[in-house]
Amino acid sequence: MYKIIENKKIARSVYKMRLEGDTSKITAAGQFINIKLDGYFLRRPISICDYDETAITIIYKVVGEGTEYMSTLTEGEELDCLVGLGNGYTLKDAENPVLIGGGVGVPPLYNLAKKLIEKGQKPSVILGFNTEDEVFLEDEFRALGCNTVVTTVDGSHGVKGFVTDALKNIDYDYFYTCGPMPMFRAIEGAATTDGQFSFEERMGCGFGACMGCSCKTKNGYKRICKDGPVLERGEIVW
Amino acid sequence: MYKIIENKKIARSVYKMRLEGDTSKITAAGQFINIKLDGYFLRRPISICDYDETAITIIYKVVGEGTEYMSTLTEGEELDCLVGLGNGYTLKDAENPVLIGGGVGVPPLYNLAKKLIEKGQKPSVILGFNTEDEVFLEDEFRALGCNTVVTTVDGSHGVKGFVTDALKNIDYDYFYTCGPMPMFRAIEGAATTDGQFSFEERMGCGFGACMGCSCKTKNGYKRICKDGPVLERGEIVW
Amino acid sequence: MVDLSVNLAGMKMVNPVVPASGTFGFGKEFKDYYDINILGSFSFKGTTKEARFGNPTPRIAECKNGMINAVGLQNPGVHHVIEHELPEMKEYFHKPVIANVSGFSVEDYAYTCELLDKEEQVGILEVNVSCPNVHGGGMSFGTDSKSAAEVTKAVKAVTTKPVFIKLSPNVTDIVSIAKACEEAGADGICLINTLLGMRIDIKTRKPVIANKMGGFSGDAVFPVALRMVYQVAKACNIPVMGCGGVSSAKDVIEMMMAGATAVQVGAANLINPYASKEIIEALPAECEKLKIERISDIIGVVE
Amino acid sequence: MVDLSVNLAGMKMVNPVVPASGTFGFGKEFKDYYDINILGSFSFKGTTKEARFGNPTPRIAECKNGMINAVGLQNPGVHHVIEHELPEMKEYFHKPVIANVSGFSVEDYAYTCELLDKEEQVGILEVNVSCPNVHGGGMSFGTDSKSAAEVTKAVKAVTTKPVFIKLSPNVTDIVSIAKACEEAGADGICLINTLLGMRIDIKTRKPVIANKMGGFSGDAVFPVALRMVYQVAKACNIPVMGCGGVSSAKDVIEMMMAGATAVQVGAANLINPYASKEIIEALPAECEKLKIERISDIIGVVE
Ligand SMILES: Cc1cc2nc3c(=O)[nH]c(=O)nc-3n(C[C@H](O)[C@H](O)[C@H](O)COP(=O)(O)OP(=O)(O)OC[C@H]3O[C@@H](n4cnc5c(N)ncnc54)[C@H](O)[C@@H]3O)c2cc1C
Ligand SMILES: Cc1cc2nc3c(=O)[nH]c(=O)nc-3n(C[C@H](O)[C@H](O)[C@H](O)COP(=O)(O)OP(=O)(O)OC[C@H]3O[C@@H](n4cnc5c(N)ncnc54)[C@H](O)[C@@H]3O)c2cc1C
Ligand SMILES: Cc1cc2nc3c(=O)[nH]c(=O)nc-3n(C[C@H](O)[C@H](O)[C@H](O)COP(=O)(O)O)c2cc1C
Ligand SMILES: Cc1cc2nc3c(=O)[nH]c(=O)nc-3n(C[C@H](O)[C@H](O)[C@H](O)COP(=O)(O)O)c2cc1C
Ligand code: FES
Ligand code: FES
Repeated sequence: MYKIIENKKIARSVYKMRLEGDTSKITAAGQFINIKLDGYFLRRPISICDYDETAITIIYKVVGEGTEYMSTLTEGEELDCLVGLGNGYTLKDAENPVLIGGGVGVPPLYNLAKKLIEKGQKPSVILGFNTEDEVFLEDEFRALGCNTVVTTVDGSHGVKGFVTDALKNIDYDYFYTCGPMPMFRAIEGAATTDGQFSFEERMGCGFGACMGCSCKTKNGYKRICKDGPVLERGEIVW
Repeated sequence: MYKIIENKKIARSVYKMRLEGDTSKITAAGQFINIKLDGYFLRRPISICDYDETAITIIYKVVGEGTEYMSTLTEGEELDCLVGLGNGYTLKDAENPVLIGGGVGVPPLYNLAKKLIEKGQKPSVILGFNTEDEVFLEDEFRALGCNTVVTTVDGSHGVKGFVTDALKNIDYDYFYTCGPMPMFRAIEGAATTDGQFSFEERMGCGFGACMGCSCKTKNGYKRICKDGPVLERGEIVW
Repeated sequence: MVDLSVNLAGMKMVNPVVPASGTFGFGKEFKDYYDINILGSFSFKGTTKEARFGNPTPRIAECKNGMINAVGLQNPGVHHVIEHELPEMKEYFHKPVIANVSGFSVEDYAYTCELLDKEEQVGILEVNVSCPNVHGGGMSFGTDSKSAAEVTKAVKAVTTKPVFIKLSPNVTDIVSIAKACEEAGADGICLINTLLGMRIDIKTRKPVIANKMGGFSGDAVFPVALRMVYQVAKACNIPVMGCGGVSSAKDVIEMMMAGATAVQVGAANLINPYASKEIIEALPAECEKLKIERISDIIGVVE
Repeated sequence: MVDLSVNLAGMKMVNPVVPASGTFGFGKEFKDYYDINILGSFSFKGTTKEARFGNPTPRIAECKNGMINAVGLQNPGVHHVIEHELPEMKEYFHKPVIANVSGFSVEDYAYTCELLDKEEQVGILEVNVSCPNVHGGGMSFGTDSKSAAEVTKAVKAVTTKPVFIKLSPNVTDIVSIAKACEEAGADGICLINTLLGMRIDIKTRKPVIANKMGGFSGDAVFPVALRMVYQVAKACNIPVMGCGGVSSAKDVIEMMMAGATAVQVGAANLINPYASKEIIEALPAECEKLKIERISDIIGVVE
């Protein structure tokens, strides 16, 4: 069981939750946890935004009943979570990788940025949102020392436009991304280097048992939950 | 919603719970409340043991999953209850009525005793249990000034034997009873006056809508939840 | 303002919410909780030619997110319904009501429907060919296309009001049965009735229900009901009344998107007497969130 | 000490708990959570003649107390299973396993079963004639007595191991289908597979599942499963493996009292990878409470 030590709103419909408990199963940035919620049958998969020896940070958006319920939980309550699921990002040797996040695809990039910096790399960060009140983690990425560009579709904050508009102006030799499919398609069209995409799919189990989340890749069938969520650019069938 | 203001063990597997909330719908002793429990579909019917303007007292025995769950609830938690269900006992003009309770059939007799005393009657009380550690409410009935006899099957407390063994030695001109069917059959065999029996049946709704709890009486079909739970001796088909 | 009105085979309703037969009695018990005239309509307790006590008790068992009942069509008989229940109902319900009818032979159905058809309060006849709780009757009519069609024809021959046939989900091919009813002249289909289920008391090693098996309903059955509503609405050209596991405004919307013109609420009324009221009150806001201006626009929108 | 052992058509098991096909893969993902040798056995992912990707995603939808899946028999094909999965499984599972087989023609079934019959690790062949998620195949075999019997005969002709036929609950008369399989030589019946269900995303107005409908399972279906186990166990003289909505030791006991010799745990494994382990661990205490000394004593005790 994981104890909620923080659960607060950080942007429109977006909450940050910190969970105290065993983090020893986490092996890579970009992995996720799968949360059992009272009254809901399936678990909810949420990316690990950051973690240390004693706690995990997640950032989630209220989109349906389960996340709505999560937003009502208070400190001290406990959640049954499966932790350290999925492959996570593979850290590549690159000097100037760029991390591109869209909406609630942003969170897993935070721990990734930390890990890349630890390896001596200088990641740039592009965070894409629709509008100003949705923006989160901008300050945190800057605090890590990352060159951080925020884009909003309506121009209410940062660069007006899409992440790919910002990508044009950045020097990068590799990319890591997480976000919605339309953003992925735009990146696939625009990106000039290799990179990794982190996918979402409806999940039955989240740990590889049910084949609920399969997708076809150039390297055969993969389970998003176990062989993913991160796939290499080169293996993806668009 | 009713707020739990007390929930404590008072005998083996038996708990007393006090619920704060609207009691204006209660019109008679022997009525019951129907409690919605998280994670259980049907409500649990429990007799009203006592009530005042602001709170209801119930006494329940842990016999299955629902009551087990109830025993874990703590003060301050809220319960969704339908209150004031059933006909309850009809107060008859009698000088020396006897109230006969068996096990968790005892609770509704407590408020009944109070009401009879208010009317100037002198109720005697017989409480039947299996063994000493099951006994409850004995002191409370005595505190009302009732002549109170406790019977236990194994003789570990009070009179050894059944409620009907005690009934022989009591002068009464009417009876009210609540308890298990075998006790009812014994009383039906032994009692020398008119009286009222309070029945149990599995319920779908508890307020007369589903016909889940019907029984045949000499006055036609009755719903235990709405036309009962109390039936007059004369109308019961044994 | 969201327009919640629907037109069910000619019966105009202010909203699509209809308490299901057997879970609302004749409305009496609910009128103490709220003014039941806010309902689209309601379907009254299954009525038969003769009065019935029904099955022995216990008749009720609890399940995860649902319940089993084996009431077995307890009702005072059609004559008593016409002479007492309907006149009494007039006092507290001022809309056309849905008359739910059961029988043990084709003649039974025709007899009861013919009588109820004459009652001005009755807006729709709902012919239950699917009750799993009566031996040697009910059930079999709804599990076989031929007898379902036979009952439909017999009832249509003696009535002028819209006739909905209420089908059983305990079948291999719901579509062929619904189509057979449509071809036989049914004006609409109501589904689902209860799934046949069972529970055992592991302490006493006996079935919880005296009758051993009974009808399983409540939240748990929603996905099965939704699937059947979808299949039948796609296959037939007559309106469908959806039923099974509905307990929220969202469920009503989902059922309508699957193809239901009206939606019945059953077991939910039993565990919460305000259930139908709460659903009706929540509907406008749910519709607004989903940008639904007229609820009738969403009937069967799902491809 | 409670004796949990059962004998399933000759296969001796230390306890009656068997993870259900499709919810346990080939056991690999679970062995990281616990030593799966504590299981009675397990039924591996439905295997077909050729490899299959299955249906498009989304393949999963949530329901109240249950889920819908439309995986569509994704599997690497029987040859890959024999060449890779079974040898690998030998390393971490040291008991006879149950081989779950599907097909799209009688010949398919016979082909796949004949090959798996030769594998010493396989203790029982479980022939799935009931998968609702494959078009023009699977399902139809299990919804009709004749084809179910035909598949049974064809498989029995090419195998020596006990053959269990896994039936669909989406039928009018489960008993006649089970009996037809028994008469055709089946050594046991496994039931239930999933109920056909559906969910709609009311925001997008589309079915949640790409395939529209899918197989509904989990806690919610328990009363339907229990009823069918009871009916079939009473009507047939071959053992029944019960399945459907089992998620606790009490459920296992209830299913066995209804007539099951062994009990499968499906969706529960997916939401809690320790589910089968926790059930096995809870069984002795539950049995003691109920004064059950040998669990095999309670098989079918309910009249
Ligand atoms: C690997 C992975 C990582 C994720 N990380 C995050 C994150 O860090 N922050 C965040 O806000 N969201 C994240 N999501 C999406 C998140 O899982 C869904 O928003 C959430 O499950 C919605 O639940 P709900 O009950 O509110 O919605 P409902 O629509 O009521 O849920 C119904 C069912 O659909 C599933 N579902 C709905 N949307 C999605 C989705 N987009 N992906 C997968 N399943 C879905 C639910 O899990 C549930 O089973 C991630 C998804 C995946 C697969
Ligand atoms: C009018 C009435 C008044 C009652 N008053 C009291 C009381 O004051 N104190 C007390 O301890 N008990 C009382 N009971 C019995 C009480 O309702 C049951 O013990 C309780 O419902 C058991 O719930 P469970 O979940 O623990 O048991 P489970 O066996 O898990 O319950 C399963 C289902 O069976 C029903 N059920 C089980 N036993 C009974 C029963 N004896 N009567 C009716 N339904 C039952 C439950 O309500 C539930 O729907 C009363 C019953 C009725 C009908
Ligand atoms: C207690 C009870 C009694 C019922 N009696 C009838 C009946 O008389 N006639 C009928 O057509 N359906 C009857 N039903 C079935 C319901 O009308 C409805 O079809 C079914 O319960 C599914 O809906 P639900 O899941 O919302 O309960 C009864 C259901 C319950 C729970
Ligand atoms: C994701 C998933 C995949 C399944 N795949 C198969 C399969 O390949 N073969 C099969 O016979 N049954 C399959 N089933 C059905 C289960 O084995 C079981 O019969 C059904 O889920 C009912 O049990 P439950 O309620 O415990 O889940 C599958 C079920 C699920 C949930
Ligand atoms: S969700 Fe079960 S295998 Fe991926
Ligand atoms: S429990 Fe529903 S009528 Fe009595």
